[in-house]
Amino acid sequence: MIDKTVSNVSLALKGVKSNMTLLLGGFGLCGIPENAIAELVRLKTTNLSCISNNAGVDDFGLGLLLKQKQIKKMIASYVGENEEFERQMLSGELEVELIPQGTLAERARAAQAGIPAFFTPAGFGTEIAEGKEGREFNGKMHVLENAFKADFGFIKAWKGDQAGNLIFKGSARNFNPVMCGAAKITVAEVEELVPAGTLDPNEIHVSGIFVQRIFEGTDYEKRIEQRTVRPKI
Amino acid sequence: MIDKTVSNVSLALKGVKSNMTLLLGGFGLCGIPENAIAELVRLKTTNLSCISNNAGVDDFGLGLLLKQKQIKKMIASYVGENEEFERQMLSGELEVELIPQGTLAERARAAQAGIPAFFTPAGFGTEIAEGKEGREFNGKMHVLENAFKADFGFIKAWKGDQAGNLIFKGSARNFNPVMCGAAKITVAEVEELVPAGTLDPNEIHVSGIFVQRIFEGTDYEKRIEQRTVRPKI
Amino acid sequence: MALDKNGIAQRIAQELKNGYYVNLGIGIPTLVANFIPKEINVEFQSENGVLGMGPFPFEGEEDADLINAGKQTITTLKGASFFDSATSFAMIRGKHVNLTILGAMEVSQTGDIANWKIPGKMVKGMGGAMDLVASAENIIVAMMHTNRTGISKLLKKCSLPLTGVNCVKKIVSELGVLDIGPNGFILRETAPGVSIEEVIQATEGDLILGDEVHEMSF
Amino acid sequence: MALDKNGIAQRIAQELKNGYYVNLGIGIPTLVANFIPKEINVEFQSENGVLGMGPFPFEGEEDADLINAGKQTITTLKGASFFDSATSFAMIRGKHVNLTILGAMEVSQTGDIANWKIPGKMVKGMGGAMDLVASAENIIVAMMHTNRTGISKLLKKCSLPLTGVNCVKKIVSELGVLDIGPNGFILRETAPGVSIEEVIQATEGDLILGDEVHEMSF
Repeated sequence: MIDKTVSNVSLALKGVKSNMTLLLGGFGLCGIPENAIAELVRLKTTNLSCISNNAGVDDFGLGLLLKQKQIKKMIASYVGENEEFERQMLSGELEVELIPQGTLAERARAAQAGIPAFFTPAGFGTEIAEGKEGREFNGKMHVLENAFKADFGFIKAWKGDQAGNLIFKGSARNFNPVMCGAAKITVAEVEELVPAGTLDPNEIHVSGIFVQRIFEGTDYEKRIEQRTVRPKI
Repeated sequence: MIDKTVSNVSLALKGVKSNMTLLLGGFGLCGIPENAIAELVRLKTTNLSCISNNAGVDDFGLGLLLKQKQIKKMIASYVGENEEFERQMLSGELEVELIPQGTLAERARAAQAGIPAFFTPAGFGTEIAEGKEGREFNGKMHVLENAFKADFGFIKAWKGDQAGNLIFKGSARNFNPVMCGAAKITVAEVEELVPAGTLDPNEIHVSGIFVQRIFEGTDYEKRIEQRTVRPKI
Repeated sequence: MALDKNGIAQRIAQELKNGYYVNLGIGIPTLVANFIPKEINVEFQSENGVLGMGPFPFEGEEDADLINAGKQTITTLKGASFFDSATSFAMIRGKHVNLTILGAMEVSQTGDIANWKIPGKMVKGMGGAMDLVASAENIIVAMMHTNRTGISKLLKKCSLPLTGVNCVKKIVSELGVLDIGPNGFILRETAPGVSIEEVIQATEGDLILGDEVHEMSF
Repeated sequence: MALDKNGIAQRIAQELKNGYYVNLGIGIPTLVANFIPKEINVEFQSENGVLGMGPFPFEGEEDADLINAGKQTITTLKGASFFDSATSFAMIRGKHVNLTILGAMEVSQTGDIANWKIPGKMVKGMGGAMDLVASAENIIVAMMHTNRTGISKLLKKCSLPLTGVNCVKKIVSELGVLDIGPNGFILRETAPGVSIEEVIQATEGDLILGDEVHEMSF
């Protein structure tokens, strides 16, 4: 067994520098790498390019990095719910590249899987396809999209073991598995870290081979963006 | 819940006709859809194009279809261990297209995922790449490969539920998950069929949306090709 | 009288067929789930990685790890499954999701849709909409026929940046049901109490009357 | 004296580094697993969907659902995981597997390898070999230097259909260890009792002597 554990978030983020490109898992505030983001805030690394489906809210998630102006460029599919983001974008301080959510997922998966480029129908005929190769397959136009390239990937899982194997919970899975192994170094933080051999090999969502460092995170807030309920009847 | 259950293998294969293209899961004899193959033998459909990593052995797996000369074309990555196959291939009775195993898996996954084509480094500079587009990415040459197109996909899983959700066991998983949803109709046979709600949504390997028909198979032989053991000490 | 949001949702619910996997966009489309006929089995897919979505949780039972694409807390039903985002869009791109219902700012008579960006003003992003509209066999748009100042949103040509081209099949607005035909919008149904003339007035694009334009029935 | 198969495997095992994920081909490469130094942690990947492969099972404990890429019954070690074939080749193509060890019928001095087809005679297929050689950063070939009639298999140019081009980095044969250099094979080590002259004789391709050619040590 190849041991991937590091003892704390500071060791987990060793080597993170300004001007790097980061991949960050999560959808909205669900399944985001809270500990890694908190450490990035402490490190004050700047000029970061962040690839993540969303950009957090004003006071949580990637919003914390935006507030400190650590992000130079945001690559995302949806960036609503964040006033500071909107301000920085409209003022031109923040570079923003919006890409279709499925293309975002597939470009990460392509990076993980050694597929340098693939065709997708998403965005053909829109400004997203400008400057990209278009090609017809089965009577339908498609756009050629490239795999992401990133320095670090920050992943949040539910359980993990020493070997870096990961299991996710509910919809907190989202972009996390596809971003594992898509950057040069993948750092996974988990709610519960267990010894190798504890997890059923059949139930593992992501194999440890895609993870370089793993640690047990602390103080998860797991904030809910839209608390919607129905009355008990 | 959308119920995908059919009561037997005969209903599961309704609509299978001669000249069709089939995707079949399994690696060697591990995780092959034994019941579907047995039914194909009974149906005596001919001129089939079969996409499967291997072609079985002389008296089991796809070898049973070869014996009855039901297969016109075999698309596989490795076809050793089968004398009848070799005879039919060398005599020209059987058309054979050999493709790299990873490309086979990815072409199935592409079909499942609505990706019509992708670039892979596998096979560049070899006869496999002849007539295919080559392109350089990151200083390395790649080959453009297309998604498979198939009429039926035959899948074997360990457990499944009414909704078509599947769980595989050990290395019997192999090509089965990536072939789900890659053909017009995906037929899953399982060792144990349980009511919807029985399987943990977090532990499902393939969502029922990729499966059109599911049934509980019978009389699994699960033959071992190479029984390798070590002495108890 | 023009339909309200629930009315639009209720009319769209009639388009659902047994065995459909359905992706509901944010806003009016979400309300469609409340009007599914009992005799019909459908499953709702949420592109953040849930199939078999159920209603909102009972108060106190919210789970931060279980939300829909609108970031709302949800529940799951029997037969549900969770998966990653690449698999989710495999379902969408691979046409395994049968029907997509989403909102729009503008739709053109050739089926183009714009719903993700107002240059210089609102740029929230397309989320999964571009994948959904580029892939779905069957797309129904739930939208208001005109904006607040009465200007039509059913146009000859969209003025806003596009989300997808030639993809919308059907529109349900507060005024009626329209299909996209080869020569423009085709009016199929009018909302209760809305005249054909009112729909014509509210539609900037070419509008053709269907063979038997009739009032919606619920 | 030339090495036997176990000797080749033992020498290759010295190339393994702590933390390596390794894919072992069928034949001699499989034997490498028997010679891993105790102080080193490596994990074996089998392209049919197993990471963390262990030794063969004890008699009576074979499981038909647990085999390796050679279709042999196996076991798994702590920290193992199972996955589908697309994920397996994501590991390979994505360069997550650090080292590939495989057999060859021919290798050229530019690193081309042929190991899947003898036209008109043997056509078993490439299995995962084409993906492995096209992707791996580090490829070691375990092979016999010559065929049974003494004809060299280390060539200027392969005569058989290729499996991959410019990909082999290192060869361990019964006669020695050779790297692929810009101008041909580079002899690094000789097998115990084998002379440099013998290696030169057995190599059809251009052979350059490394800086310090020495005998292998075990």
